[in-house]
Amino acid sequence: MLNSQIRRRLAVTTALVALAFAPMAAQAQEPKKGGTVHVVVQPEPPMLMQGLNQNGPTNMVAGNIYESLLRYDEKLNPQPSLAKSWEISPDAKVYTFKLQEGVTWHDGKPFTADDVVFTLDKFLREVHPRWRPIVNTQVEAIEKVDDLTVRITLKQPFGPMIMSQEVASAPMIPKHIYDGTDYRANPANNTPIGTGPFKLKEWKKGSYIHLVKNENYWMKGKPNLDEIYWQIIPDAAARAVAYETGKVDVLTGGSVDVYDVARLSKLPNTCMTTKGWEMFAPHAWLTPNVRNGILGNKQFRQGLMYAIDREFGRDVVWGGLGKLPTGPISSKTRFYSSDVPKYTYDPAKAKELIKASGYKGETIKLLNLPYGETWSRWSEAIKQNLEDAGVKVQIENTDVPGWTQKASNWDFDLNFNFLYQLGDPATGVARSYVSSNIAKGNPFANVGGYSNPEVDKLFAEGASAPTDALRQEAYTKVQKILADELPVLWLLEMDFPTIYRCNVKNLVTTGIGVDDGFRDAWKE
Amino acid sequence: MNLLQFLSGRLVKGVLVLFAIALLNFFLIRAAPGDPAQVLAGEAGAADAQLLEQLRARFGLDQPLLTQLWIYLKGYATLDLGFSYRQQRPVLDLVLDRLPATLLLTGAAFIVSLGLGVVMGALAARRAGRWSDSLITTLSLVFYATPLFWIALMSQILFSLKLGLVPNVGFETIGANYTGLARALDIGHHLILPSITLGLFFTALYARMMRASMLEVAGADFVKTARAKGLSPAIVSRRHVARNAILPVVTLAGLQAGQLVGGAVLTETVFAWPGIGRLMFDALVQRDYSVLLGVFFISSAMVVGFNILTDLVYRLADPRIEAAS
Amino acid sequence: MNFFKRFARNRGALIGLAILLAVVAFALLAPTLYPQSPWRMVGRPFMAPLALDRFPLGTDTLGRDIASGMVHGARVSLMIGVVSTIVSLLIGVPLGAVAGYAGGFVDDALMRFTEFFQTIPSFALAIVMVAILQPQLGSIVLAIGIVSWPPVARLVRGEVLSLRTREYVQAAVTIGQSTPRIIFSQILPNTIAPIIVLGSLMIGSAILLESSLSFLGLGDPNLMSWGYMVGAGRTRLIDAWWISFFPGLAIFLTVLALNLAGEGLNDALNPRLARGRE
Amino acid sequence: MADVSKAEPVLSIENLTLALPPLADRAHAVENVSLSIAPGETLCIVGESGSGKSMIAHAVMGLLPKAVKPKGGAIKLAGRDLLSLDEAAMQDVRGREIGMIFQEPMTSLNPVMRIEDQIFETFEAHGLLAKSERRARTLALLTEVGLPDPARLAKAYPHELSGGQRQRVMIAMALALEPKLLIADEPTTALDVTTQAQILKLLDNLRQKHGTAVLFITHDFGVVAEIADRIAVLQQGKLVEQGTADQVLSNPQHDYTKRLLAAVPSLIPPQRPAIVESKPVLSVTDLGKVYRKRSFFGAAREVKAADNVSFTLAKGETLGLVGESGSGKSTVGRCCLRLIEPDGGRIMLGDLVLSDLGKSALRQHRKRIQMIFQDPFASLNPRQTVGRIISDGPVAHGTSRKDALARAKELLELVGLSANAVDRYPHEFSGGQRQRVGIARALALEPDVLVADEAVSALDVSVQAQILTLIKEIQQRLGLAILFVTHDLRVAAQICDRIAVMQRGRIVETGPTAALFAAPQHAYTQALLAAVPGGARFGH
Repeated sequence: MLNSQIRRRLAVTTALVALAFAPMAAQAQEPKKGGTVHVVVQPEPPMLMQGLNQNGPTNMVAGNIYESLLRYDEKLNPQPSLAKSWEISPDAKVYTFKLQEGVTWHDGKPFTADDVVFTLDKFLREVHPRWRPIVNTQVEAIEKVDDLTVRITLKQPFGPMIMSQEVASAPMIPKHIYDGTDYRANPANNTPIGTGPFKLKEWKKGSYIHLVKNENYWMKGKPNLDEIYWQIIPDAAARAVAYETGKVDVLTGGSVDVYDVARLSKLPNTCMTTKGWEMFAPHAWLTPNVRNGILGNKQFRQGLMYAIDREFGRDVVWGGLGKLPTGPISSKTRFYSSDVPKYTYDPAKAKELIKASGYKGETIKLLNLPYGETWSRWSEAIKQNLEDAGVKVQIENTDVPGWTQKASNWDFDLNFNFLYQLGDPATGVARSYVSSNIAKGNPFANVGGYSNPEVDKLFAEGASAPTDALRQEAYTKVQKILADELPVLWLLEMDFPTIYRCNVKNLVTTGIGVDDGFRDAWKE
Repeated sequence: MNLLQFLSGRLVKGVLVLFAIALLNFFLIRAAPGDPAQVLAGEAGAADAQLLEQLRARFGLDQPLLTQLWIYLKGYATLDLGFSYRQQRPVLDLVLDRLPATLLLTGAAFIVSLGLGVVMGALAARRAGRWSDSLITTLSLVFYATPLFWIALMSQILFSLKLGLVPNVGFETIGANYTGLARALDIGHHLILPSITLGLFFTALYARMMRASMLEVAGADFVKTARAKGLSPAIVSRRHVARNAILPVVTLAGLQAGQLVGGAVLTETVFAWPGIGRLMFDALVQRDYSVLLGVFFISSAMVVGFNILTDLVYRLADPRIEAAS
Repeated sequence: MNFFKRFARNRGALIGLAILLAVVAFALLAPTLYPQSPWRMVGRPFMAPLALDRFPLGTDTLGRDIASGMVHGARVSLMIGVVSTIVSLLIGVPLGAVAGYAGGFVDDALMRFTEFFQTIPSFALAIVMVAILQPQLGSIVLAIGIVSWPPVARLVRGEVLSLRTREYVQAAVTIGQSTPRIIFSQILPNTIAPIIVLGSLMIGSAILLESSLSFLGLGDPNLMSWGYMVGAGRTRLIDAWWISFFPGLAIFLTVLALNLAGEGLNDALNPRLARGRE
Repeated sequence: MADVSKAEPVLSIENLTLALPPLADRAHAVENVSLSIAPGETLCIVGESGSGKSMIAHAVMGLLPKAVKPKGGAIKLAGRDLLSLDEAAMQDVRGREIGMIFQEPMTSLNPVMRIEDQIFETFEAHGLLAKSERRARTLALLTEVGLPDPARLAKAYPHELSGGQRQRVMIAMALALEPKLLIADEPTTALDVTTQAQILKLLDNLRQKHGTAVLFITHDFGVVAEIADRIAVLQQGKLVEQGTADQVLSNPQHDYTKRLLAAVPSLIPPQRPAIVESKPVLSVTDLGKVYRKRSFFGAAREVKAADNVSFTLAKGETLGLVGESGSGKSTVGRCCLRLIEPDGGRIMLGDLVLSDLGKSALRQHRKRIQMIFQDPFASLNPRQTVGRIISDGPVAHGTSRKDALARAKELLELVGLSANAVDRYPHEFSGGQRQRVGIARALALEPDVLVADEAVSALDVSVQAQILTLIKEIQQRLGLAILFVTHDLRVAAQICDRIAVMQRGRIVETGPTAALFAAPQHAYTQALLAAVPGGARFGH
């Protein structure tokens, strides 16, 4: 019964997906060929070999060079990319991907199922921290069926599997270059070879990365643009000025100070969008270290939540961008539930709760996230909020490695953080709350130390339940519990607006946004 | 002592200084919290213990400290400044890539500030007590007291954004594909703002120094001799006063070379100038030890080299040195 | 009394002293003038100066009163300037004195050491140190002190070296005074004047250095300093110029005042050196 | 001496008054001074420091410091009033019509220019001679002033020349355009006696050859006697006496002139009581000290400042250590106190081997040998009171401050100052008074031996005489042994019982003063004695 239902739904999906390009291509205007687009990238990516590095800037540039099996639209529905179509078996354990025909690597070698198997079974299993847990715990086998068909067999149903083939999570790596080598020391890492619409022409360190059109791209007629320059400008204000003076055409999310967003988006011929972040749906919060005295007290944590003026944070610190979250799951992604206890800014109530919790004036160390000015401002505002409620706070500033070390070794009282939801609560959300993920050494694990068997159980159910309805049920429950217990203090569903010249079209077409590459973009 | 002895003496001293700098930097950076593996893992947005271990083994971070130091020093002796796993390139390549930009920037700033400073200081001294002296003295005080980054930002906004006279950031117009003279002009155009901003503080410094030095030399006996010969004031002040007064300024300028590299960190960051100052700051933020150490080393070597150069200039300009040393 | 007369003859020095006194007065009166924390969000963000009488200098990105930040910042900037200068004096003076007095190998070794510190790009070293020790008041002061001492050591050494051969110091040797006593009673008192002058200039440099560090995000997050304010406001320079303008101006004026006063002190303390002013 | 007939004067200064700035110690640097110089004549202006003699020279040259302004009178050069000329006209006068030589040969030449370039300039400034001629003329000039190898010297830089050679270059430069008047401002004061004698001789020869008038500024009557046709004596800016050399030197009219002349020490040693033979208080044996210029590579340069120096000093005796600069006399003096550590040899204070003592033992025994320094301005700590300066010594050796201060008062009176000077600071005293304080400091420790290092060289003659008398008195009273280091043979003649002559680190001759002056044995001693200026008039 169930199986047939799924099959039918999938069949429909596949059909819809196959048609997906038609409406896109038929959009108001016919794309124009040619042209150069200048985009800022910040900071300079350490490397462009996306299999080995998934830093934000790496993804942003490498998304044009590498491709994965699937893309995801703004509603997070899977779309074909290197996989032309796919099928999921009725027991939700076997995934079969049909590959595009006539795809070649940038060096001219054909792209085949061998590459896919090598990538998913060997390369990424060894080096990719996001794919590794999935492939090690959920996957039974990855096999080549024929040159253009790959089959993945799961040990048990795993809902997020279909969401895991995004380009940063599973970029296809050329087997003929990497098989049998020391991946990280392979000299080819400097000259990345992918199947994507653009190729690396030149990387002038500290200055720019120059990508040019892949003439042999498998999708006929794409890409539209001739070249892309990724400009490296380290100072946020200088980036804003560079846009104003016409030196760059696109300011990617987070590349300018939030205060500049409003000003810049009012400039003539300037468009702004917050789309393209649905897959990642960054969720910002404060992690209380529940091991540390008073922070283990639920009442105290609730007091903190009432003390923080989250609206001020959004409106003043983040320039009005984003939405106040209600719980662990972003309202932009799937399985969100609004049926949870809510917190509003209420200093009086905060004082009351904090007093009742038995707080005796100990100093709370607030570890700031070293990702720029805005986060510092937010720390300062929250510090002031908490002090107004009678809590003594001391801000600690550090650099990225310092933060990583302190966060991953649990050396903090309150820690700022923001995590990607990765399209599915099982991969992007559960990791911060389940007790099995309390481990030192990873700043994105459950660093606060919250542990609740009930929550563990519900997250496990959510991951492996065979239907979305069942999954939703588990997730609704867990959201309710967490919003009451506050293992973390959710502050903001963040928006990272992309600012660009209006004559750059089709810039953001998927739920991954600019990171999915400029395949469809064109310039008027 | 002849030139060769002098040079070899200075070189040996320079090498010792560099050795000490290498040693200091190595231990300084090792004392920092966090290691490169954690940074890489942190920025990847996900990390597990296995990844961290893989990375640490790659970086040789699992070796004892002394072994790491020994490997590091051995490498330096052969100009192998290590390998940046973060950028997947040898450090020397990275630094050499960026070095020309920094040399251009600091060189231009140095020449501009020294030239301008000497001329301003000399003018002020010749007109000591008059309004032009007051103007120059006041101006140099103002430059001296203004924060470098502040000037950088202000001039960026005024000259680039409001007046549109010069580009605000970068080394050249990207994508313009200029060649030859056009390219040189384009780079020169980009160079104006950063080099002047960086040079302003030093202009002030040299102007003040030159003025004081001129006034001091003006009281020297040989100046009286020159005037007693019936030389015109202009010749006295150019040939006798300025030529002697400039010597301590050159010495100071040589000593200031290190500060110039330091100032380049700020300037290059604000103006997105692709030089080693920025490479250094980026490397620091990213805890790319090998690059940071490499840049430290190269910039110190630059300063040492520069000091030798100014000593050499000084030697040529002042015949007394040979006898004294 | 002669001292003040000579000092007052330099008009710039008087102006500098006046500015300095004003800054010090603001710093001392900060808790009276603005009893609330300068971090407190008290108004709408981005209010221009004089838009409301309550905020003569406007408000910043979070709606904090800039005037309050300025007076509280004066305390911090002055404190960091003075304390770090004291730190560098504490390193530089003994080192220079020992090098200058001992001469020979000790002098050589200590001067190589000093030269070594001068060769390292000092601002870069300050960045490294603050980053390694984490940006806190202590580490900032220490870093500034550590990169600023070489000129002190060189000055003191030079002075001591020339004083050491002075006949009154030789006389002290011949009458059998002990070395520490000679250094402390015969030599150091005579180096005080140039040290005071240098010190006043160094406070200015220290304030500049601190503001540069803050600009790069390496300031103490719990202290309202001018450098922090400039850094925090720089991204809004175009449409909310006042946020970084006023603190920037304050840094500039204070450093300028210290330099002017320093020159005046120089004239007053070393009358023979104050030439070229006739 | 030149024929000083009634020719038209080259220079005549009429009622010249120069005003000093408002806060100076007197209103006028020079007041109502009238002088004139005939062609070929040498006029010496004599006076002690601060008398205003240099100001006159600078006024003639138009090179007065900005703060000093001519207030009245005229300076006429061949009838033309120089004070009324503008800067451009004055510029033309300088070098062409008046040449000038300064006191300090070490600093009077531009250190970064070649000698020939500096001479060329003189022609260039006045647009004289073609380029090729300039070179020939330069060489001729350098030859004329008696420089060896002029072709090579012309290419040299000033630091490669000795002091005497530099002063010759200065003279060549001043005479390059054959000016009518040569102004020499203390041109030999910084030179050793033998060099001084040569330069004076050169100047006189040139004057005779070219008929140049010379305005010679000096404080040294010996030099005056050597070179002057006429003499003008200046006291506190006022001209007190003027006349021919003979008149002034043999028959001075003004008290001040008389006093000055009387203060010039004679070269004839006075009769001195014989020293009672006793065990020496200080004996130095085979003292050696070598200065090495260190260099990173290559051979180090060595200068032997003391080479096998031996001498003894008895109680109550004064031994003069005499020599020119660089002879090592000061080094030897300081080695005796171990202010400079000798390389070898033995220094004994009575039975105590001073040269073997360790650091702390040395400090204990330092009080037995004390020193009087040369520079009265540098030898007292400007930040300590006189009382403190004198009492520090005894305090360092365990006396209480109170007792030491009481003793300091007695000592001040002993050296001719009032006891209440203890509370005052050194800058409140004159040079001579400070030197007295310095002597009191040395005496405070009741030493056996005093080393006086050029103790009177920095003082004006009149003060010099007083201090010498004081030292003699104290020696007699306390029975001190004194090692008197000096370059001035006149002073040595007056105060020393025995003299040791040093040359390049070695003692070349020793003997009782009278015997040594009467019949010098060593060629160097002979040369030294012959070079003392004014020897003919003051002394023999």
